[in-house]
Amino acid sequence: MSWPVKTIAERTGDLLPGSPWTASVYVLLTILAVTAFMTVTGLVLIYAERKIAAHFQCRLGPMRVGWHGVLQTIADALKLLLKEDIVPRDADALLHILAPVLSFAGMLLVMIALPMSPSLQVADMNIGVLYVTAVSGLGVLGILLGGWSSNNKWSLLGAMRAGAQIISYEVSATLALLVVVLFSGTLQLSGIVQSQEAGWWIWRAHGCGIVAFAIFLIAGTAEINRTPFDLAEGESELTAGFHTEYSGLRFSFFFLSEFLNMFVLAAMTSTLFLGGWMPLHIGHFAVFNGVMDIIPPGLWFTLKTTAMIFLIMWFRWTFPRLRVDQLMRLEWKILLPIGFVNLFVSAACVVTGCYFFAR
Amino acid sequence: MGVITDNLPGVLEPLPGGSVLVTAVDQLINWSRSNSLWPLTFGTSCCAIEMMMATGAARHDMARFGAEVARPSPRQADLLVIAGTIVKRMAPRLRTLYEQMAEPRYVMATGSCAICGGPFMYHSYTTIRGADEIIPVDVYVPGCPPRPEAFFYGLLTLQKMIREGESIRHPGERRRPVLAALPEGMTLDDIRKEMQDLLSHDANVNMTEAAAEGAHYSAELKDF
Amino acid sequence: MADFLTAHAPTLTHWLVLTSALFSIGLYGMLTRRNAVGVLMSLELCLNAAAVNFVLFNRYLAPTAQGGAERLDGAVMTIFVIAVAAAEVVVGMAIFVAMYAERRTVDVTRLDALKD
Amino acid sequence: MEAPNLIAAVQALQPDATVRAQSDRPTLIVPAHALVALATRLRDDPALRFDLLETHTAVDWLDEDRLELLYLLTSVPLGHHLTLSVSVDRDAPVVPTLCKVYPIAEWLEREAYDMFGILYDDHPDLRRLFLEDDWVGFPLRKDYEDDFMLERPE
Amino acid sequence: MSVHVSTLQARISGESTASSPLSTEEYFVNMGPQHPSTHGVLRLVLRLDGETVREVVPVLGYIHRGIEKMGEHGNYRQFVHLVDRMDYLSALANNWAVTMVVEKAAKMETNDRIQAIRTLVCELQRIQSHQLWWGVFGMDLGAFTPFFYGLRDREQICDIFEKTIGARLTMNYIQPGGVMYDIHPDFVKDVKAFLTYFKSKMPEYDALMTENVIIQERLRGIGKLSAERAIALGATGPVLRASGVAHDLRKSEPYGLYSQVDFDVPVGTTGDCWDRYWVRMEEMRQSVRIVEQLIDNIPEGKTFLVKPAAKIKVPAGVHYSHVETARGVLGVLLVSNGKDAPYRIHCRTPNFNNLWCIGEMATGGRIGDLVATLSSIDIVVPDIDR
Amino acid sequence: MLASAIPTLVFYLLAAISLTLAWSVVTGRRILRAAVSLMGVLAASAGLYLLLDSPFLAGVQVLVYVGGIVVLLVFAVMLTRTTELLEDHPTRGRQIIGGAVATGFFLLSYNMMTADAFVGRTLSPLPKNDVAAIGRALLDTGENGYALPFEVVSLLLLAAMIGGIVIARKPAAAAKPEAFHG
Amino acid sequence: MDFFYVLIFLGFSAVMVLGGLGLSRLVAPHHPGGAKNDTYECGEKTIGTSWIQFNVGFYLFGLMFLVFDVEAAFLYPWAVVLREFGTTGLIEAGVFGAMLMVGLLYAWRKGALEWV
Amino acid sequence: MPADSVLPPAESVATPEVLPPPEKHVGVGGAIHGAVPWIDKSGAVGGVFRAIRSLFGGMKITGGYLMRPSTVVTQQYPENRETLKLPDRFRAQLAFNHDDNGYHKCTLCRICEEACPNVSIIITGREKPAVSKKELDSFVWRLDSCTFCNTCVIVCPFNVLRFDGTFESSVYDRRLLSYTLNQYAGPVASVLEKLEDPEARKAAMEARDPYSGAAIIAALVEKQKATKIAERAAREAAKAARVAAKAAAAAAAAQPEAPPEAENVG
Repeated sequence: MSWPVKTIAERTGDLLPGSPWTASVYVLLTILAVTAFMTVTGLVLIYAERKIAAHFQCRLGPMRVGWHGVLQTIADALKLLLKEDIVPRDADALLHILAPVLSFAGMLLVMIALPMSPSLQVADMNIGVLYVTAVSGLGVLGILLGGWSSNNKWSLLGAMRAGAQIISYEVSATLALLVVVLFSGTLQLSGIVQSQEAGWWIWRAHGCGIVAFAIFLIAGTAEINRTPFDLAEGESELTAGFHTEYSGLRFSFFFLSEFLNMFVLAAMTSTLFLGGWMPLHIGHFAVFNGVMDIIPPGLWFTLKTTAMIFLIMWFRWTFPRLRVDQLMRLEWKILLPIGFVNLFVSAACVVTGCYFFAR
Repeated sequence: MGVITDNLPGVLEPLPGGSVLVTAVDQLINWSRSNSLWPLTFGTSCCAIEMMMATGAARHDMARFGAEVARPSPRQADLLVIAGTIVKRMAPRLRTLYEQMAEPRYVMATGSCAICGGPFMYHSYTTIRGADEIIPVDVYVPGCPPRPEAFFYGLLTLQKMIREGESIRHPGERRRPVLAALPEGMTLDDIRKEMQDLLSHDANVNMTEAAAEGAHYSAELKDF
Repeated sequence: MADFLTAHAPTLTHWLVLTSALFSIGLYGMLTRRNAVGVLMSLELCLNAAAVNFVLFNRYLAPTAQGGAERLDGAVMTIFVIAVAAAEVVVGMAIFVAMYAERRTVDVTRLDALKD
Repeated sequence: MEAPNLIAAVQALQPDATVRAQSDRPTLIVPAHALVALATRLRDDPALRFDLLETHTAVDWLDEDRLELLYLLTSVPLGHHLTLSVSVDRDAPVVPTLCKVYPIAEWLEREAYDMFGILYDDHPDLRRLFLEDDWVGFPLRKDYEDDFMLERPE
Repeated sequence: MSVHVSTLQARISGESTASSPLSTEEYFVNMGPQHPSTHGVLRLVLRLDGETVREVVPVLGYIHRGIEKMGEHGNYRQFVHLVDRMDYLSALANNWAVTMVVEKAAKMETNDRIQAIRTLVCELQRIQSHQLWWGVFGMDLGAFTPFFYGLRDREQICDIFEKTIGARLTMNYIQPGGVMYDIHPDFVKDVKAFLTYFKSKMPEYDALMTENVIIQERLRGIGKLSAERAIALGATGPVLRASGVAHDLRKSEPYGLYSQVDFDVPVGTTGDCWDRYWVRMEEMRQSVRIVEQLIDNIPEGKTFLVKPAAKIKVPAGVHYSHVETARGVLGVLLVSNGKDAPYRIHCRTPNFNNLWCIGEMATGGRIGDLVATLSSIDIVVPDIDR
Repeated sequence: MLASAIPTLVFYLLAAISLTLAWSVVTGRRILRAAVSLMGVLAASAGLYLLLDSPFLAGVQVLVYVGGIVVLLVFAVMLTRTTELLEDHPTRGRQIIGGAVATGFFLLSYNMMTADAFVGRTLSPLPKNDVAAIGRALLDTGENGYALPFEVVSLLLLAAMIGGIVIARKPAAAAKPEAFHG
Repeated sequence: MDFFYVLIFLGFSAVMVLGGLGLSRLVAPHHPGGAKNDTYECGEKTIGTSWIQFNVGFYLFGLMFLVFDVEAAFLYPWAVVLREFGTTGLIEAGVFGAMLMVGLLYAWRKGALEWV
Repeated sequence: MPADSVLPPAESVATPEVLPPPEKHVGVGGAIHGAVPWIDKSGAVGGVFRAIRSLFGGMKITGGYLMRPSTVVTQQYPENRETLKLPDRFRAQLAFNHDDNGYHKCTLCRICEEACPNVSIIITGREKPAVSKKELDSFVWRLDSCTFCNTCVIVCPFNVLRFDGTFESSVYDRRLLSYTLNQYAGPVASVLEKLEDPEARKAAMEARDPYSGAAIIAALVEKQKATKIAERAAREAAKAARVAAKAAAAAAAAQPEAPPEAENVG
């Protein structure tokens, strides 16, 4: 079966010639919806991280603000808003302000391209995958500028580490992503989801899919600076890394983008490798596929993303941090060659048509 | 406080219901501040084990209060827990750390050393006899070191203080910073003198009332 | 407002003015910048303006009669320009970084003087 | 090595060393100028092998107007101990450094300089260890005075 | 005379002018006094090249309280509680060191029960200290969860101490003439329960940290210290043993009941961070062995053989004795002039010596290695500064 | 109505942004701010590509220029900063020469722009999927294909990579520190 | 229309951050001056300048990344149309990738992949 | 090295740069060497798989705890105040052992005051005793400076003091941390019990506010300041005398030795 795909952008486009006011209201509503979604996701993720971390560690986590601490992150957010915003004397004030904007914009712009369900996607670009990789590169500029403009040695060290780390791992992430592009033959994210109707790429593409999935997950975790790759802000080494001099709301923008980037990574992983909102379909077993279709696609997407987020959190609360040279070795000497070989093996698979349920 | 909150009460309070609104906003602000006390990872000696480690660990779990987000940078921290002895050499650094925290900032002195020098009060040529000679302290938690529960009691005490403050009507009323900064060449004695001035001017606690409050304090705790 | 905008929709000339202005600014920067990195940045401006022009000509001037617009030669050339720009930056910056490591300056005016 | 043999062996190396009474470990009083040579021999002599400077500190005998420097040596492989005692003038306390023989002495001597004002000849990096560079006085001397210090009320 | 007195400023600026500014990318960074991985208020001035540590200049004194000076103004019993605050993670062993030198000098008698209790609580505290180190070590390497598991298990020993001693950290329990209290009636039961519990947790420690490939990659070959250099630099405790020198006072100069129990001394081979990690992990197992052997065989007897308020007088002379704390040899040098207060008391503290080795260990590594090395020598800063 | 007005509006917006930022790239005294401005110009150019209906080019522009070249420039600025160049004042003579050359070029090209060949042209139709079209053009080995340039680009990149490494490492190799990690 | 949203959200994110900062400035305390605005370096005064010099090694990673980034830009269209070209496309990209692998191997052998 | 060094010539102190290696380091028996069998078995491919397995092993541990909420060990302090039982010996607050009648047993022997290492106990006697010769006025205990060393409790011959587990004593002002432990000022229990008339007992007792210690301490500090000023004057006089004596002695000596030239001492 095929899903009725119509993104919000297209709907706005339909409205546009007729009545500019309807269209404007539609755009505004979209902005509101994305803001609400982002805020709620951010707050929920931070709360979930704290609770899950606590239970990994035999403790309870936030308990006293609201029922089982559910209002904890709201209190934190409000406090951060009411906290003083310090710009160090020797800092480059303009870039100091610009850095969180870039970091935040990089995250937000990726978010509008994510297909969360057949009709829940703000903009479905025909270069979707390329767009996501390109725009997420803004984040690294935010971190670099933030570290530089703070005029602090620890910040600068953290920024340099982060810069080198993120750009390095972007190479591997791109190679892993290309595997999926190869198999699905399109850059459009909705098209990639659509192409997984007969099975998810993670297992449909023989070993290539699972290797690409692993590489993408590792590289993605490194790109969003989470343990075991949290060298940019490794507390025990660089005090707070690139955001050492950031306080109040500006710090919270970094903080929020960090968590939402985790969501973006999980959503991208599930879109590319786990079929996005596509239910679990196995080939042409109509009965099984029919049963799976009962669960709405939005829920499928949420489930997969949640699972990925949980996995990333699990990594964080289990593993120690790598050393910076090991991190680089892992990327350039292990992941990159494997990724390259994997890409060409996949290309061979595509050319020979040798994968499960080939169309 | 900021531009709005400085001018807000004067504008709002004459309006019907304005006073209630100010109070409600005040409560919201205090609620968020008191429930989100991120400590600075700062500890000098024995108390640090109990204050930063044992309280954070699984048995006692500072996270229940939302205070497990220990920030290594003072810019992002709200709460400076002085856990351990402060000596002459450390005192200006402690002052700097305090100055570099973003406002509003709160200080807890835990353990005898931070309160008055404790075991090192006499015959020690370096120990500062009380962290409040360096920076304004909000809450004192006695013990040597205090057990983790005592620290939580101190945290509750601090939360109570924040909640009862009027952060809009009287912002900064809680206390005045002793000095805006630690200028070059300022000695310890200068700080101490200024601190004493502060104590004599407007930090005079009514002893009888405070004593009564202290005595009945445990009973009130249940309402937290 | 909308009428005004529709009336002044950009034509090829508008586009060309824009790109050549960008190019001129880049040229100015190349001639006035003392910092070698700054010179390189100005050069990037020029290259970028040229790359836009490739697409522009592809879109406006491709002989449609032969179905040429379907071919996107200009776009392909733009990608090549970007690749060349990247290669140029890689090598250029490497030179500057090496120069800096040896002479502690990336001032092009002083680099001349230091030549020996 | 047993204490009497040890003392005899060291006295063979340094004939003018005398035994310090009232000490629970074998302790020899040696002149300051012989310190480095003696320590080097004590460390390298295969029968003695005092390879570890366990600690070094000083005692301020205010009444006798001297500082007594104690070097506690231990032999890790042989398991015996020896203490060297050197006396210096309180007003001009200069002794040669043992840094070259025992690297740990660098810090121990800096501490002794910090606390007693003992000057170590040829020390590579003699500066205060615990106190600020501009500290006045040497706190562990018996006649140290400091307005900051509180006396315990009786 | 070549006595040249220097300052920190001269030390740092002298270095930077010595190396030409045109040929280097080196710079100085303050690590501490407030830094998460310096475990207190240690300040390390690092000379870095990129991320490579070229030199470490420790700057001490941020918690120097003059304990030795204070000791001269109190009697012997009053000095005991001050050493609690030196190496607070092995407060009992510190108490014991002072007690031992006073008892030895004043020729006070003890009995086997006292010694057995002292040995037991000290070994429990060694486990406790190593548990805390394990957790903090994990945190310094970026793994947060070990911290919680380590401190969770540490609380079990804290409970035992609270019951018997009445304190969690600063014990003041081992006194000249005995121990402050007899053990709590539940002590034996609790300790046995703890041992059973802890032995089931050790494999988890191993699965979480020891066997983890990242841990091993980060520790192997980092912060090496050869046996010869370790002795010459005065390294002590696990740091010395990790370098391959089996020097343990519990074996070489047994005190307490250590001569009556059977245990091994874990010894490393290369003296890298991994060896130090392994030595401490193994020491926990050995301490469990010691406690197991003693817990059922505590002799009967009194636990305080002198009147608590009695004045202790020590004959004039130089007295020294040392114990093996969780971090190495703590020696107390007591110079008495026959009065009831020490004329001079000096503590040879293990962390002082171990920190001195950091320059040798960390130079040439990266910042991450420095943090791992610093954590692997398990410093307690107040013990260095006293 | 609105649908046709929006691209026009966006064009002028982007033109204004890119010209302003371009000016600050060449005159900004803080070199890192200039790099950030350059990023703005390049991002605006990506917008221009979108207006020309070439989303793939816009993506590549952002990917390579903004995410790559600017990052490399920022890296290089961090590596080669000296206090003297924090404020980069061109001399008056250079300003005059530069201004004259730039203005001359602009006037010359303006003269050509208003030539008949460029006036009155309209947009030609586009293939539906520009990515696929570009891909076909790149891989096509026929006479209209770019297969050879495609391969030559890889050689170019290889050369740039090796050259960059050789050049940048030269001074570093001279003062190579002893290997610590085996 | 899709990209219209990109523009909108680009503006929106700037508005959100700057608006948030403005709001924060209105409601949060703001008392700059003194030690508060000094650089934080673990409580000590900074030694020397904070804008420290970095090793050239950092640049090498940027360089490698840029080259691989350009490569990715070429591989995207390749991946989309590979099916149409079959083995030819595979070989072309194989040669393309092999060139870069040679570069990677060179960097590897030269030690450019070692972190400084 | 300058020529006037006190050291013997260089060749006699030839210090080897590298220490000679000791023959054997193992000085004690029973040493075990650090080879870890399950890790040191290496092999290229096996190593990779073991590495990956080790990562999963760690995840199994943490995941296992997540899956078993019963392993949560957190005690929720303010909520569990009712049930929180501290061990009997826990030292959190010093308290007087009052007997059933509320009488104390302090005889003012001041042994605890002497034994306290940092003067956290300040005992004042009544200036006008009502019944017996020595009567307790206030027994001030400074919670702020107390080190909880327990010395006062064990030295007390009359079992007057005990430590109890009341740890909730945070305050906003540190002056509130000086407690007066006795509930009343007056004679010891044994004396009071001899008074048969309840009115007479009541007359001998005078209630004490638990927070009245601050004033006493303030007075003490003032007194201490005064004595310190006096002492300093005395000390300076003595020092001047000593310096004068030394100068005289130096003048008496024919060839005064020059002090060593030390740069920048102190």
